[in-house]
Amino acid sequence: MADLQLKSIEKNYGSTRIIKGVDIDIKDGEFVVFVGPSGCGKSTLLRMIAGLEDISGGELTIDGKVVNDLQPKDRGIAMVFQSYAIFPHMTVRENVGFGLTVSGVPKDEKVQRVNEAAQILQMEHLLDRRPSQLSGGQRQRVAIGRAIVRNPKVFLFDEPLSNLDAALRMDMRMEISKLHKKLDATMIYVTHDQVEAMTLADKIVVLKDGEVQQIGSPMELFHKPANRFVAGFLGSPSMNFVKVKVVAHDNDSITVSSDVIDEVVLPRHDRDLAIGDSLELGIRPQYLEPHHGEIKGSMHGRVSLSERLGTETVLDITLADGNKVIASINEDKVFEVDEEISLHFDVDNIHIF
Amino acid sequence: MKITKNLALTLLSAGALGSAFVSTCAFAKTDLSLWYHGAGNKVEAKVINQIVNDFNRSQSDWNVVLESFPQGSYNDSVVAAALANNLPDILDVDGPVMPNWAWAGYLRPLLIDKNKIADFLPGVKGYWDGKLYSIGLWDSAVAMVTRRSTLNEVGARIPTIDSPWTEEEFNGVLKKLKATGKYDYPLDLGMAESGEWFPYAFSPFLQSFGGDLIDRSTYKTAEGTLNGPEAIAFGEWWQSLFVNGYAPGNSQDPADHETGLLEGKYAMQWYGNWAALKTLNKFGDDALFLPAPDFGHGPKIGAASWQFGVSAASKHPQGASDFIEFALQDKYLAAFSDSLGVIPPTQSAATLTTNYRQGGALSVFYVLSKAQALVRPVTPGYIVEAKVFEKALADIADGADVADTLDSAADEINADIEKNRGYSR
Amino acid sequence: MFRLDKDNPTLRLIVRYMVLTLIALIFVTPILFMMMSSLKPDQQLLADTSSIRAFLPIGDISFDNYKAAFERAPIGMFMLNSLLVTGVTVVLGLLVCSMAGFSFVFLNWRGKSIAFSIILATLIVPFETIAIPMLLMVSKLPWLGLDGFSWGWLNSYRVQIIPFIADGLTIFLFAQYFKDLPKELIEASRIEGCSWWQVYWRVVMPLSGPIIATAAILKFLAMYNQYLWPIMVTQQEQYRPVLVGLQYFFQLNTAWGEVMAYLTIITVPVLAFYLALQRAFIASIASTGVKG
Amino acid sequence: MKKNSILTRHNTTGWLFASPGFGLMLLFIVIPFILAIAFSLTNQRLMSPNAAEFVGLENYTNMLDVGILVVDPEIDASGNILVDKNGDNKYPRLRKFTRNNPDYPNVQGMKEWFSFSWGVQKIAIMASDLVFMKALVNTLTFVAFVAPIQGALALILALLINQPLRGIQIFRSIYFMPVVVSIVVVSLLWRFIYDGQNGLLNSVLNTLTFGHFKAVDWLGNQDTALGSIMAMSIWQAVGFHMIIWLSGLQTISPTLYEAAKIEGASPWQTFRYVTWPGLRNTAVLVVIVITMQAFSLFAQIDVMTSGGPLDSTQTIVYQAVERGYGKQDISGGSAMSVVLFLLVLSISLLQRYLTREKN
Repeated sequence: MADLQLKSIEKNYGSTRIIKGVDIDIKDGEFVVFVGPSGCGKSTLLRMIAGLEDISGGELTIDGKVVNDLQPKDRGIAMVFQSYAIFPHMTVRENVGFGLTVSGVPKDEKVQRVNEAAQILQMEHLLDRRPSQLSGGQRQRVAIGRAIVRNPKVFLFDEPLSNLDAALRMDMRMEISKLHKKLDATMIYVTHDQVEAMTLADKIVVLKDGEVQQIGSPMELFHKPANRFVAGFLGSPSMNFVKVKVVAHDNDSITVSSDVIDEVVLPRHDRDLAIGDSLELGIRPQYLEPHHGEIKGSMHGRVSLSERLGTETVLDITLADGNKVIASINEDKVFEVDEEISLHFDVDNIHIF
Repeated sequence: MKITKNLALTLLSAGALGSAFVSTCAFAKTDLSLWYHGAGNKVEAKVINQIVNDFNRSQSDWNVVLESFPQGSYNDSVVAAALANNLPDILDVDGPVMPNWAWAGYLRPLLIDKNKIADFLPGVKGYWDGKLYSIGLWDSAVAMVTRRSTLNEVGARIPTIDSPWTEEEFNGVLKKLKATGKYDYPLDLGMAESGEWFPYAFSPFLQSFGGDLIDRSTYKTAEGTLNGPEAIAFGEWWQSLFVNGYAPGNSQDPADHETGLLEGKYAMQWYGNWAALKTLNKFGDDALFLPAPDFGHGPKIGAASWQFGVSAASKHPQGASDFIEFALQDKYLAAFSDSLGVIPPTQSAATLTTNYRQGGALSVFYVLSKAQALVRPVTPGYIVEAKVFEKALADIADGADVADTLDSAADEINADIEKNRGYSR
Repeated sequence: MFRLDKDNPTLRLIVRYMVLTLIALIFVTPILFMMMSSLKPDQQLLADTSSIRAFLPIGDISFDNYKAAFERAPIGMFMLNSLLVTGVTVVLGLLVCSMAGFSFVFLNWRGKSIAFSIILATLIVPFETIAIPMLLMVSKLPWLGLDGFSWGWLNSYRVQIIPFIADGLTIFLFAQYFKDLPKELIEASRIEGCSWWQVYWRVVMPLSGPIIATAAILKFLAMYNQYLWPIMVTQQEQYRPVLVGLQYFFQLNTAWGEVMAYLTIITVPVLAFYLALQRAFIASIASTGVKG
Repeated sequence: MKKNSILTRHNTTGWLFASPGFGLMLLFIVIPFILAIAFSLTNQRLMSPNAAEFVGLENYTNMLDVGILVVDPEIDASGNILVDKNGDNKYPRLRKFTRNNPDYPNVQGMKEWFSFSWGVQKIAIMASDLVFMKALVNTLTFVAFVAPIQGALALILALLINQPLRGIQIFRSIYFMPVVVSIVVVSLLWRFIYDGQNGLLNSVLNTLTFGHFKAVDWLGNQDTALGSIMAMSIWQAVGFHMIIWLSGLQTISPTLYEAAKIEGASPWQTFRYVTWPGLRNTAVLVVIVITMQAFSLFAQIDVMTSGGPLDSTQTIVYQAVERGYGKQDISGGSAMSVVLFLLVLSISLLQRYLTREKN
């Protein structure tokens, strides 16, 4: 097991900059998830760590050793691909043991290690099958088995669950999580699915346009997003953003309001402000409390859609200025469409951008 | 590799002889390679093998090793080998091609006493540039093959060597034969055979008209000989054969060519002595082998068939020449004649043969060869001349304008001579 | 009167089969003619060509032509030579061409695109037009064999094999096929620790069955049917392949029955080989086709 | 790309993998071809004791030179135009102008390619190498007919054998059979079929027309010879292209056909809007492959007609071999090869341009 550092890592294709100086510190045994919208460079970054792409600038160290120029096999990594990348011409046993075969591990040892891996993944009964006889989930298992068997310092996962259906995805997610605990290995996991990121990660790296937006634990990112992008990206449904204007401020607090929101006093944060400046308030749907009728000190709007899911109710609300917000309530409450409502919130749960 | 092959060969010949001691001296012998064009022909192989074995046993210096080639691609094989400096010691060469190979430096003059071949038919002696480069073990001849009954039926005169058909007479016979309506065509010229057959069989017609492939006084130009008035007259006559439906044209079925005369589809055939036995067997006494018609400048037929020569690359020209000289014995000449039906080149050999001895069934060919034979132009340019002539005849047969075609042919031959600096060395 | 009922399924089926069979006749008759003729004496063979009898084994049927053909030429040796030359060329050709294709698709090297353009350009050079310069060249090439060092390649198996090992079409076909292989498989094998040779040999080639079959068959046909080149380079009978042997049958008097027998002898092995493998073969060609 | 590119750049490995194949192709195709180009600039002979000399583009000009000759009709003493028995104007023979006539140096030694009337005058297009010109035209004609016809027939066959019928594999393999037979063998066989007197084709046609068909000498007739060779070539190779089409057909998703069926498309509409668009890439491949094969037409000519009758089946490759090997004029033959190469190259570039993805 090993720790891993990315220092000012860059990737350029000609004059196009794909990765623009990324710094990440990954500790031994950590489960790190790279998350971001497609095209943000997360897969490229992973492939650079794997040694499948050249590093145009910066330094990548694994276990204290600079590995920029090392071939993939010399980096002590294993990788699980989105498409599984199982060799169709080999049995499961041969697939899992392939790395060992190639590196010339003695037969006895190979058999033993393949069996161990199969045991961990509960797929002993599949060992003599051909990939074409396996289901999607089973194939994913084989791919993971192939990674485990080599006993790598770092596991790399490239969107491993995105080809599975929803139910299976949840199962596999839990298995990977268990696996991480069992192996206590360093794992880097790329996904565009923020749920996977939140559930699996010790540490999340949010990427956008080749730049790191924020690094931190899931709850840190959830509660203290560094910027509007992170705030909007994590959490489901997404955070609501409401435009407001500064109407007053002093050393400790600022007062904002808009056509749709009554004046709110918020704790001051370190930013130069003048009266009349535009700000955006971020409120997660879960923290909006809808009430029938008008209530002072809240947001006002009209229900445009009400989805009652049983344990929760999701409301689409159109504000007076035409913008929309979403509110999610943890119980089955009835709001009629077109009903005028007030949305109450706690200032502690408000993010200012 | 060489040694094992040598050994195997010796063992074979020793076995045939039934005496083992011959092989004791085998290792002292020097190999001489011999190329021959007869692959696929069993009878021919038998004779040539006999000569090779006899020669190898007759002396202790040389061991001739035979390699046979299919005739159709023999020249290509030799040219390829020459380009690659891979020629054998002894090779056989088609008579008219010899000057080209000699000029190109593939062949060297034979080291054979000229007196030994004094009584050979002139056509088999390959002289070029005043030197003897090749010698043939036989000659071939072409005759107008038909049946006495066929000619009698239309009241045609049976020509003789001294009194061959004239052009008019010949055309008249064709016309009468055509008029009977009994035949697909009165005359089979053998158009199905392409390649060397054309200049070999048909250029004598041109020569009988007074033209030629090239001006033989200088060998530098075809202008006037191949496209002069005589040549044009020949061309017009040639074309008339096809226009009048006297002879099948270029697209003649090879099978018809082979069996047409025998099956009565054709009344006459202009063909060589090698097929004569077949005809004799079918028609017996009724068969006729007539001399070529005289188109004004005497009756002519082609001469010179395959001949043996020594390659310039040979390290042992004396041994190679010795082999050729050895092969010139009458018994071998007679053996070739008997098995292939070819004409023996000497009178003494002829007497040993079944068909060419005095009164033999084919002796007429020997007479024809002696009386009418004319070698094809003895020049290195012959290869191109032959190709050009072949195409010109084919085109004229297909209806091309005679004068223009012969002009083109003469131009092409002249251009070739010019490109080769007059084929001088 | 009989009316064609367009909606009658049985009738439509019959019409379809009739069309298919008629077309099949067009393709099969010349080959049938060859086989039947090989059983007939010359006289009958030639007489039969003008009627339906040409396709029927009737009249004076025997294997005499075959007997004569075997006596005329060392057919067994020619056949062995052909199979040896063809077999070795196909095996080496597949190896060399697939390696080149692999390099063009999966590896990234200086001069690659120029090299690939050159290979594509060679596709439009007919062999006949370079035969003579090539002959001049091979006659001067050096060789180090078991029996020592020598110059010139004529009269050998190598001169029939080596120049034809690599060809543009095979490289092109392999490259096209490799392009469609999932890239992750290559990357996965690199991560698993494969050298490039191992990627090629243990991963890519085992996945290339269809294209290997296709390329093998195309190359086999091209090699087995070689004609001009062997005539130029095999001055010794011991190295000649079957198609050169055909020349043995065109003497002054051509025995057409023997020719047909020889044609049948040299065609039937290929035909049998093809018919035995035809399902796999056609499937393999079909599966390597250009993807839409 | 400059720095740190060892992971995605494999100069050594790449060359190691490519060099056996690429090296062999350089040695055995590219170098001989460069030699051919070099020969074409000299007067190199196949066999000759004389050393070759550099002659520049002489071989090319000898081959490609054309000239125009304007000929006045013959007139009698009183100035009237003479007419022949068909009533056409009578013109002097062209050999008067082309042979040793110092007044017409530009057509010296040239032959009439074709001519047309212009008023009372006759305009003759003259070529210095008439046979090559005919070979060029024949080759282009062959390609122009064979490429589309063979491609279309192959497609029709592919559609036929793509039907889900019992035993269709048998037909599939029969249609492919000629492909595995050597073209030399095929050409020999077809000589019997095309024979003018008792050929199979004539007797079949005769039977089918109840004796009304007049036997045609297929290979011996200027008008039918090239067509006959085309037909045979198509017969021999169509199965191969059928399989390529078939592979293309099988990549078209069956759901598209189902959709078309639901929309009520006729078979032709289905072909026009579903099948054909799906075959685009296949079509490009088929056309290019057929074109290249057609340009190298040789064996059929060599075995069947040797270029005749009257040059109606001369082709460039046949001429190149005949000239270079038969007539020992390597330089002339090589020049033809080079011209052919340039011709095919420009045509395939043109094809690629015309079939490029438009977006």
